[in-house]
Amino acid sequence: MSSKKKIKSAYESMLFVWGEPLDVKVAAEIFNINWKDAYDYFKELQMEYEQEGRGIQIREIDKTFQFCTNHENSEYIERLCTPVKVKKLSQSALEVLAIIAYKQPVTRGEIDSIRGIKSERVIEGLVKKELVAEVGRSTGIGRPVLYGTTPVFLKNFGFKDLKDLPEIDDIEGIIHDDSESVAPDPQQISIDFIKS
Amino acid sequence: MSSKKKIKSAYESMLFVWGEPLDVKVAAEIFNINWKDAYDYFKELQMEYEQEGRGIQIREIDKTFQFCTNHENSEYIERLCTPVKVKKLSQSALEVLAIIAYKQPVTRGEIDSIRGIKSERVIEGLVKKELVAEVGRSTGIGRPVLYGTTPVFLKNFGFKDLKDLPEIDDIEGIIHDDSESVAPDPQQISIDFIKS
Amino acid sequence: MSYKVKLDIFEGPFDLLVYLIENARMSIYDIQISEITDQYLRYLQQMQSLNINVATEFMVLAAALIEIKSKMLLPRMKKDGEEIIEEDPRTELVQRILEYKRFKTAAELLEQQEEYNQKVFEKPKEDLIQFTKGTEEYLNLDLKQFVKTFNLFLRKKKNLEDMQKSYSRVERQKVTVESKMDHIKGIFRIKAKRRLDFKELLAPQSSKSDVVITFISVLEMMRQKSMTAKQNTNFGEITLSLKDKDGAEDTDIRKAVEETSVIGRKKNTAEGEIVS
Repeated sequence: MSSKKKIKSAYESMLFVWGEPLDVKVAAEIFNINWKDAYDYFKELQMEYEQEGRGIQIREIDKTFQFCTNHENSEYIERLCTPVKVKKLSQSALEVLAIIAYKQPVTRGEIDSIRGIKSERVIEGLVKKELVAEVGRSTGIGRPVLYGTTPVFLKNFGFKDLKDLPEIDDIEGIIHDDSESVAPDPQQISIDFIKS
Repeated sequence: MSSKKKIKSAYESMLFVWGEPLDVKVAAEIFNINWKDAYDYFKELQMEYEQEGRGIQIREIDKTFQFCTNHENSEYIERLCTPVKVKKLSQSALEVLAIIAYKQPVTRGEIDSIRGIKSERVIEGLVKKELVAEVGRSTGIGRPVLYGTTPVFLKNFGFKDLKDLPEIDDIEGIIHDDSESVAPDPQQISIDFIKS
Repeated sequence: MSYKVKLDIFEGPFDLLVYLIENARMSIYDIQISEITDQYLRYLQQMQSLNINVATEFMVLAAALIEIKSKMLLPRMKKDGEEIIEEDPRTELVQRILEYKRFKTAAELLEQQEEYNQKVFEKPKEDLIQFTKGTEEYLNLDLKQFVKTFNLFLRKKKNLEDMQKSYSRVERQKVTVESKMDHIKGIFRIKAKRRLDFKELLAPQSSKSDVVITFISVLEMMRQKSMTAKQNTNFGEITLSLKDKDGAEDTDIRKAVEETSVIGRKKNTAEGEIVS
């Protein structure tokens, strides 16, 4: 067996026993190969499983890889057993999560302002679920906490990384940066009611 | 995807989630196929994994099937699992190790005197871990054992030799043992007494 | 109206507003403010009549809508040089609604993705004990940790030694004031003068503590009346004169020095002195 094939086989074994997402760096160190090579091997494996329509698939989450089942088979798996499912998120939680995911890093004030309603409790819930986390502090007044999404978010939603987020038409064009905002025209009505 | 291929893919998913040996009869019932067909599908899968030298294999145990790792990879899985048992040195062990490293060769008495506490057991622990070793005997009274660091110590920190030890300011001024402490200059007067 | 059934499911004022606009099949870019404001207010009233606590945020948007509505009634032409610009009071509202809708869409996409991903299962970690060799230990030595620990130790040790040093100085203090006084007398003798400036008592590069102890010794000698001092101006030079009688009354001085030393020491020592 070629060295490459051997390593790939070993990676399959490791993914299997490990169960959880396996860090490419850790996997690379075990064979003393460089990170990029290890990453490529995982990608090759991923493609093989996908092309063959295997019941097991490999998913990538933020430079880690994990075995999981083919989603097409969920019906049969559920006939066999009742897997534990993560409770679905509420509408408000999804809204806040979407704002954080697309606009991160973002402060609570910005989230409140977009939704037109206070989101403190919803954010707390998302932090508890480890879908979002504090990622720093803004340089603005009061140095408010900045929120961003976590690897758990990527995993639970099946995203490889943040670039994998579905595109929303011209989302960037609509969101105007605070720094760019011009002094308001006195004729224009402000509905910045959340700021209080 | 053909029906057969679909069933085989589902069986892979089921084996994966189930973990334990999966009864062929149960698997057959889920697709309403007869036992023999289900058994053949499992055997086909088993052969595919085996022929491709996959890291995951399927083993048969008395009309049940189960995923397991390829035994050829156990060495790598062990490597993956080994760092789980990482041990760290205690504060006192690090202290003694540092004194030995910077002051070697050094006797236990000197170490005790520098630390102001008996270090016998800590030294024994370091000897056991092969980080320090006896390197000779002092010419002093009782000819006490002299300790020094080992190649294992150098390797662990990634030092080429002892010259690689990070420089620490004023180290000589501080880690002298008390027997060497100089009598204070009688000409120099302190008025610290006011404080008391 | 169909929105009655949706009473408690609005996530916020924008959510409600967007619903009303879409329900009325209005273009977001051409909101019939008057109509929408009425519907919005009616909705809030219904909520209140059902004793549903209406969040203040809903009220704030209501106020904003009413304001826009009134502005719509005013002439909206503004002359800017030659050009006549038409201003639309709805502009900012539209922007806010559009932004909100983007994230609403994003939330829906996330929901679909969540649903899809719920069909994907992972397996738990295997029991790894079979792969771990019980006897093997991997020692993780971190150089940073090593240096940090050692530095901490060194600092602690240094502090301790400094403390011990100052403690032993307290013990020696009695000797030093005394020897300093002898030293001062010696200087007078060597220079063969009755008067000396204070600075003449000091070595060329005296430490601060030496200056202070010399000064204390001078004060002590003055107290014993073996010396007088004169200073003409504030912070000016101090001129010292040594009196004749000293030397003959050496024992007297010694006794006085012992008394002085009591000042700087613990009280119980002082009591000991009194007893003796």
